[in-house]
Amino acid sequence: MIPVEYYIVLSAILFAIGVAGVLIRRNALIIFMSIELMLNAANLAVVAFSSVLKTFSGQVFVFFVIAVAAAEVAVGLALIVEIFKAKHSIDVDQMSSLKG
Amino acid sequence: MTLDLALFLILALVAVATALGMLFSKNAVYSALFLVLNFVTVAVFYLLLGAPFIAMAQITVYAGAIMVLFLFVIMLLGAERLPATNVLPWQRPLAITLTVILAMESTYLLLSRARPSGSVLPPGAEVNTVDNLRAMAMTLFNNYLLPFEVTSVLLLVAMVGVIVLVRREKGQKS
Amino acid sequence: MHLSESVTTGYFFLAPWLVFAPVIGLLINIIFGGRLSEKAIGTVASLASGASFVVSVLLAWSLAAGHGAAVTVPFLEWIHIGDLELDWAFRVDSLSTTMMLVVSGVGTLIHIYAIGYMHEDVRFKHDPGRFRRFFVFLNLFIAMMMILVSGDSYLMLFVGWEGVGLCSFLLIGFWYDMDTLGRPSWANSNAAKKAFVTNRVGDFGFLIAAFLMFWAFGSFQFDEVFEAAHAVAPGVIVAITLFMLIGVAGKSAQIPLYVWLPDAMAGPTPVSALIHAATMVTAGVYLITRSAELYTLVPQAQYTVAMTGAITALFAATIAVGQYDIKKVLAYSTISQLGFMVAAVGMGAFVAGMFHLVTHAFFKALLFLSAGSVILGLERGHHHAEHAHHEKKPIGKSGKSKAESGHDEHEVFDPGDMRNMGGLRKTMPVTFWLYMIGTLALAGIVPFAGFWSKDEILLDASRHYPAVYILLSIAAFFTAFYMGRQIWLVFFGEPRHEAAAHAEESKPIITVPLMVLAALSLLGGALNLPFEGFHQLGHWLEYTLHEVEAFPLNLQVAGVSTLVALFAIFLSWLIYGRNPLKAGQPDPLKKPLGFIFTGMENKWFVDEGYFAVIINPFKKLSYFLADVVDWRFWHDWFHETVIAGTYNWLSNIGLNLYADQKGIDAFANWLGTATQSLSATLRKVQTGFVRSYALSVLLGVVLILGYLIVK
Amino acid sequence: MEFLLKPLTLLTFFPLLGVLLILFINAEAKNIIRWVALITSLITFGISLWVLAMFDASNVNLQLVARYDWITVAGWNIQYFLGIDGLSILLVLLTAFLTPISILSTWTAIEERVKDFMIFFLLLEVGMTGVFLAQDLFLFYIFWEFTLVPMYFLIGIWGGPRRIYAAIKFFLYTMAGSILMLLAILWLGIYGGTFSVPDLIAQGNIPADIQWWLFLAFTAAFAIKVPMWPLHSWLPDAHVEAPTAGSVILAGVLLKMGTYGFVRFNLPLFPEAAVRAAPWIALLATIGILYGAMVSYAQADVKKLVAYSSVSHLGFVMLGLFAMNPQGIAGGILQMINHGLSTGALFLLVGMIYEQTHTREIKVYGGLWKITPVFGSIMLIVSLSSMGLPGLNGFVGEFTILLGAFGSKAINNTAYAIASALGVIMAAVYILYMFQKMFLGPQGEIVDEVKKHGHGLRDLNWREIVTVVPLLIFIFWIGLYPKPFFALMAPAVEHLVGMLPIP
Amino acid sequence: MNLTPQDYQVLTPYILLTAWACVLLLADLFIPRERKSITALLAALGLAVTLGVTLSQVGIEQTGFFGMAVLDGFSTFVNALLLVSGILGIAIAHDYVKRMGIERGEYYTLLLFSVSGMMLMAQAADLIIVFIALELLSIPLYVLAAFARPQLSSEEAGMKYFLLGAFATGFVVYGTALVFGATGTTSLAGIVAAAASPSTSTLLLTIGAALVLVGFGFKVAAVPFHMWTPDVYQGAPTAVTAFMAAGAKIAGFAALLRVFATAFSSLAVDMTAVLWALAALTMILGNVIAISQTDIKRMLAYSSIAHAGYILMAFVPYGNPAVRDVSIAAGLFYLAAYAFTNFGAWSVVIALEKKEEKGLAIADYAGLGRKHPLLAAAMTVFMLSLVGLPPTLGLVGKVYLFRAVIAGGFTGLAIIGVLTSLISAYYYLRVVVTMYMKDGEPETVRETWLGFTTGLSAIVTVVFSLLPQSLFAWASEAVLKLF
Repeated sequence: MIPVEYYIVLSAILFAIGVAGVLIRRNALIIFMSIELMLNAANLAVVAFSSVLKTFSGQVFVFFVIAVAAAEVAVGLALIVEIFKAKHSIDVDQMSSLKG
Repeated sequence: MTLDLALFLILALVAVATALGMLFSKNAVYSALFLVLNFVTVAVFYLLLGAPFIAMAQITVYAGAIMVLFLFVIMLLGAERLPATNVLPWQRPLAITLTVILAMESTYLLLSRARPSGSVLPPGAEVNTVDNLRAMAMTLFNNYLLPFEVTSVLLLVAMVGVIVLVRREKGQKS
Repeated sequence: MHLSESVTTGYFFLAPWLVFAPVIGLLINIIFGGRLSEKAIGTVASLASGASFVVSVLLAWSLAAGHGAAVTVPFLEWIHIGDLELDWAFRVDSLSTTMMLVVSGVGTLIHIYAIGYMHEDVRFKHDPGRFRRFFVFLNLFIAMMMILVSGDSYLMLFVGWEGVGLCSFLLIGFWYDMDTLGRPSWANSNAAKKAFVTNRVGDFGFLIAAFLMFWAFGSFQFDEVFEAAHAVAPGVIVAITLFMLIGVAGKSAQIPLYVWLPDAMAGPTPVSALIHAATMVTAGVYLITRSAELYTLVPQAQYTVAMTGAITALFAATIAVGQYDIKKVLAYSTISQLGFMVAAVGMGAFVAGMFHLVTHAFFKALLFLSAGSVILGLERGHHHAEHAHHEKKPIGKSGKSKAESGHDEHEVFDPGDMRNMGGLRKTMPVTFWLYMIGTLALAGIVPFAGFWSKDEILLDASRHYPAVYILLSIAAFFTAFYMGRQIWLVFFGEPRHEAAAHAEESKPIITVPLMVLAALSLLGGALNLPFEGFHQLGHWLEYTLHEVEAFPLNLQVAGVSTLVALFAIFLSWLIYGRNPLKAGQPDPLKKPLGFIFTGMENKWFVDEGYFAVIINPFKKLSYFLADVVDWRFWHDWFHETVIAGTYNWLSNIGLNLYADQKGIDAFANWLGTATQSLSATLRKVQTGFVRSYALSVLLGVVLILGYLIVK
Repeated sequence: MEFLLKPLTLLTFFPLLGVLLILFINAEAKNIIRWVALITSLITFGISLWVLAMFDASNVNLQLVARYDWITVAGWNIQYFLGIDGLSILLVLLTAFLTPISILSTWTAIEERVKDFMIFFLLLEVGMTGVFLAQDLFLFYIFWEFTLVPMYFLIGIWGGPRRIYAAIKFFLYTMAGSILMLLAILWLGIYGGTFSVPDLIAQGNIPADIQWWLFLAFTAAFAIKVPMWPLHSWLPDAHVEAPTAGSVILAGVLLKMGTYGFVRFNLPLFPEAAVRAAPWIALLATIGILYGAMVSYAQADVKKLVAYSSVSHLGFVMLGLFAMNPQGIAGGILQMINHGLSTGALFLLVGMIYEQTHTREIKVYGGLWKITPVFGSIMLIVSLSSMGLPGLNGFVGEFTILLGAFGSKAINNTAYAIASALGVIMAAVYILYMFQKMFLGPQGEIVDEVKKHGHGLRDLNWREIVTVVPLLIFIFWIGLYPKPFFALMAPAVEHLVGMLPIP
Repeated sequence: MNLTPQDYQVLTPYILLTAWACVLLLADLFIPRERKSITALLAALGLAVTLGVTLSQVGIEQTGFFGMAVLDGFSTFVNALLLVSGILGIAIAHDYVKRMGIERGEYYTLLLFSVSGMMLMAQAADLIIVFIALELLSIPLYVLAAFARPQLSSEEAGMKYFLLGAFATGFVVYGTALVFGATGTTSLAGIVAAAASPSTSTLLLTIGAALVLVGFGFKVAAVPFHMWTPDVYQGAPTAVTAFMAAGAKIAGFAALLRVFATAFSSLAVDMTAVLWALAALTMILGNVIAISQTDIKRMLAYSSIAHAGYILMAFVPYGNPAVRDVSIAAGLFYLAAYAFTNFGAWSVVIALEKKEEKGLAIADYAGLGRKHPLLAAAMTVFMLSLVGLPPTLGLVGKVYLFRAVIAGGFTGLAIIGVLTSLISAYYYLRVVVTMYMKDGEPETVRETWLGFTTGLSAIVTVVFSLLPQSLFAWASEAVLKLF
């Protein structure tokens, strides 16, 4: 019997790694992947809780998160592609003309 | 140490390692592959936690569809690597510091203060039956009908959005 | 309203016309004066003033008929708020009617005189347009003076008090764009300003006295104040009377506020005669006499007043000795004589003070107007002399050079300077004799008016205040001396200047009023002869001032004073008469007296002292406050630098980035700069890098979680 | 409709009618616009006289009340509540009186954007009248803040070279004070359940310590507006840069909003706090009187001189108000009017000469009385009024104020009154300095300077005389026969004094 | 599956709008390129019809879809506001997109979808719905922000908005996960019930709530989650910015209010302090940075951040039942005031904007007062409203807000509020100064619908400030249904 804390801590660590990815990577795609990792970490926590609480609603939530993530990814990748067409780079640090 | 725990620890190690792999790979393709591995590991967790449907969804949607899409885009753009520039010298140390603080804070809060009680079900417990899967489906289409429908709209919107973003208008230069 | 029922009998209802007659006169002159001839203007003004005199006479007559019972004629409710009930009412009693008679009587004479005088004066000063203005101001003065003497409360008195101050300002500054010699200058306007401001200092004292009075007695009304005075702590009354003394010092030109009066001679001569000799400056004496019931309650205050007067009398008399300007001598003489009066009323010799006030009004007006006549005569003479030069001009080189020198003389010629005079006895005989009468009256020679009144003061002093007596006696000596000096310098010897040689006697319009005044100076003593049954003025004033002491003639005092005067005149003959002054020769006293004479000549350097001690520090302080404190410190430094600097400093601490202020926005250089530089610094955080934005989000999360941990 | 026909509503909003009319006039038809504005303001003045005719001075309560629920939902109890009483009637009349005069003064001075100018000016009148009539704190605040906007434009568009700076400074300063007042108003509204001033006064059980804070918050707004020393830093800028009409209204009415605020709100709403603050306010007022007078004296710019003299004059007003006896308060209110008339007239006159010479530097003038006798004489009268010569209006106000302050139990120290009386001397010093340097003495260099560019200096023309004469009439009237003015406010003032817990 | 008519009634506006949007998506295919005005008109019509329906729902209070959605006075008010924003958003965009050469039918469809997402957000009674609605409103906005592609700034704006939005979503999801872990449910009602039970871990719930707050804070642009705002507002097509500034803010605040005031009301002790700090920081930073802006779009963006701070103030006392209704009403009222002012201001910006991001510097407004007096007057009204001066809605709104804050006992915050308003006066006035007191030759376009937006906004801003009774009444009746 694994205490639920373990899962939660694991998810927290994964989440933190995801956050770190967003912050330290310049590649828009990797940033995007890191965000997916964050969502994934959250999902893990929900499923763990769901398992403890013996309810489906958590799993349903995770299901929606995955679906929404898919939608987001579609739009996100489209944006990245579009930007690459113009700038020939997906370095987010290159996208800093708007500032101040 | 029980078998459960050993399994958990190994998987956890793999999950963290793959996540870190994604984080630190220079090559975007490797990052994506690490992430796929990570997703799969998490899917195994889902199975362990008695959520086979979610585990399947995870593998098909996430690891399968989404990550393939990622890889596809990476290849398409040929943007595996970025030239090394360092316009934000303080970003990296600051980010790492803050992330570490975040991890420490949340660990501290979760383990010593919040202490979510209870243990997860052992693998193979009664939720993992077809009946339960059916029950879940019923929930999804009864109680969660609204979010379900809205999600469908959302997907439609995303589709429209993508088309808007990528479609080239007549007479428009790229 | 005391005794207002009496209004129904007699001519008391006319009281407001005291003020309104001259007001109507001035309004006529303001409105229609532009179309009237000079004569008509002068006539209107004189008639207005004369009407005032007629009213005064009628009031005095009614008062006498009613056995001197004071009458209050209510006129207008003025300020009613809370328990302050301030009305404009006329008080007709023997004291006020005395003043009214003097003011309007002398005033009317001077109006008439001024018609002639100003006719010439405006032509000498090349601005005939100001003729009308002069009479407007003069009428205004009569109106204000009437308000002063006829008011039934301290406040109305104060209104008139300030009003005459204004007239004094306007008339001193009548030739505001030049100096006394007619050159473009700030001198006259400076003199006017000086008079007004100095008077205001005195008014400040009066004002404080009025406040004390109101909160101690609950009223400004004379009767009510006097009634309540007995029940009030003497300390308060001392304060009231002493603050009032400041006012008196300002208006009646006593130490330390007398400095304005000599400068006031910048005004046309009728003004000097009317305002700065006969009437306005005596207002302080009137005020103390009016407040007799307060002063008699507090001997310490009385003593202070008496000493102030006595010291002023002596001090001013010494300065008069060293003056060269015919009017300046008279001005210091006036200060000195006012000192006599103030000393008298200070000692409680109110009748003596008032008596001297009246006689002084006569003879000092006479002297001033005669001096004016002299000045006109000299100006005429100068004009003639110049004219003669100009006619000679085409003749030859020497003529031309003379014309030039004449022209130069015109630049510096001062018709008031006694050093330019001499020998006028022959060219201006009428004026000479009139002047002699005035001089003898002022010097206190029997039987001229001045003798009787001055003697009464000295008599009083000799009985109660030996110190005052001695001071006044010495002052009397100086008085006789400087008047003697003046007579010798002006009328005897040989002319020291062409102008004096060509001087011309004045016209009757000028000399006739002088003759009236001369008669009054000669006979004025009859008002209050120190013989049993002849104390008319004393009895008259007794209606108002209760318990009037009347002393019989004291031959000892009278004898001493006469001898002193005669000796002084003799001395002046020795110095100035025996060997008349030659042109360009310094004053014979200069050598023997040395630095003392220098002091006299330079008015003991009091003006310079005031400049050094009060005026310059005030100016410097106010420039300091305005420029350094208010503008550079408060307006610029504090509001624009400190706040901005603080912001800069704060914004620099956190980010150690220099904020460029200039480029952002040029016009916002105020508080904006401060906030702006902070803003400009903060906006640099907005780097445009999406990752740093995410960092900010994370920072927020970390902080919130941190808060949850530590709270 | 009844609402619209209330006299006070009409009085307040009538100028809006003019604004509407002007909006539809072609901007090039400058004269028509001027006439419309002038007539509108004259009719407004007429309405104010009508209000005066209906006003019963012996009644200490609010009169001609227009009171309607305005916002009364969700715990709000805001009313459209206009009323007039002895404390405000004179100020209302002053506002209605000065507006046409100011408009007249712009006839030739403002040639640029006349349409906008008149619109802002009439809007300003609405705001000012509203401030004096509003009896609901919220309504009051709206009018109060609203006056900022048109004035800001008047300074900023038609002002002198540093107009933008001055306008912004004016705006920010005033707003800085008033926002704190807003919080205090809200506090009162929440805990009193109403914004109606009479109701709040009637309830009046605010704990002493809270009263103190509320008092300070209100004071912040009013003291800046007055402006009390040391918050006067915006005034010289605003006055110097504002166009003549703006200066007139600024000095004549806007500053009075601050002092009026003290009478209307600070004293009756927070009596304990006001009594407690009285010595401090008196101290600041006295410093302001002396400081303003001294600083005025050292000015080289005539408008600045007059501006600083306002600091001094309004110090008198504040001293009178916080003397908290009938003499002081009535004197203070009268002095508000006096200052409006005298300083208003001074600014008008300075504006008239400025229009010809385009300089405000005192030292270039001199001897003007000779060249422009009418102008000089009027200036003299106004100057004398400003320095408090008896027989003119200034004296009546200053005298009653000083008298009140001298015997004030609230201030309880005669030193303030005595020191302030020194200010009377100093007033003579700076006013005479100005008058002398501009009008007396030898001819100044500006005379020839102007001659070079045209006809030389001219005396006042008929329009200008018509502009200032009404002011002169009141200067004399109040000076010679102030009784009706006191009679208008005396009952209200005594009622107010009765409410104060003076030791 | 047994839904009752009541269920549908709860979501009628949403369903109607979504359906309309889907139909419009199809219909648009048949509308020729040069006649996209028809699409705009149809979209506006859809919004108007929905608005009608929404208004007919005033006073109804109901939950539906198994407690997933709720209809109450609050949601009706917010929906109406959102729909009006949508209509104005279309009005403002109609000519703009043409002028900028980015006219496409999808613009309007996406806008409709976004509005529908916003409405759903206001009606959400379950964190899942909140999450999905958040995405539904955001995704169209991401696309719209990048709508002016291939213009780089627009793409950059879209990208930044998207990346940061997704990042913030991550926090929302994680927060939701923790809330779920603490209470075992995602339904707001369930959370309320669970929070009352002693076995629930309050801390876990609090952390979850805090992370959810981060997400909302991002949407409403609260400091320090605000940094995307200026860049996105600047880069996005101005019409989109206008819509985004109003709509997203309204929706974000609506959800924030609903979630916090109901589900997390027991956490007020902790959350109040956090909200206090957020509000204070947001007001200060937003206003201070706005001062140094020279670009009107950025200036308005910071102004929008600052206003988020003001609205956040109303949320600070949310845990105090005595003032909750007042503060909610105040928040709603302010949102309404802000929405109108905002559209007005942006419409003026659009009137002056030229291709290739010209005409956007504040300096370009010089001389507007002389050349286009009406436009300048309208802009002045909006600026005054943003400062909070009479006679504008901004003042009434601010007064209402401050009142709520003071009544809640947060006088210190109110003081920060008024002081920052003072700072804000400075930069808003600068626009006025530039328009009236500097000389220039600004060029503007005269477009019917744009003018309509400007005029309507100006009139509403002024008139409703003088007669706010009805709006006040409505806002104060728009109470939340508490579970």
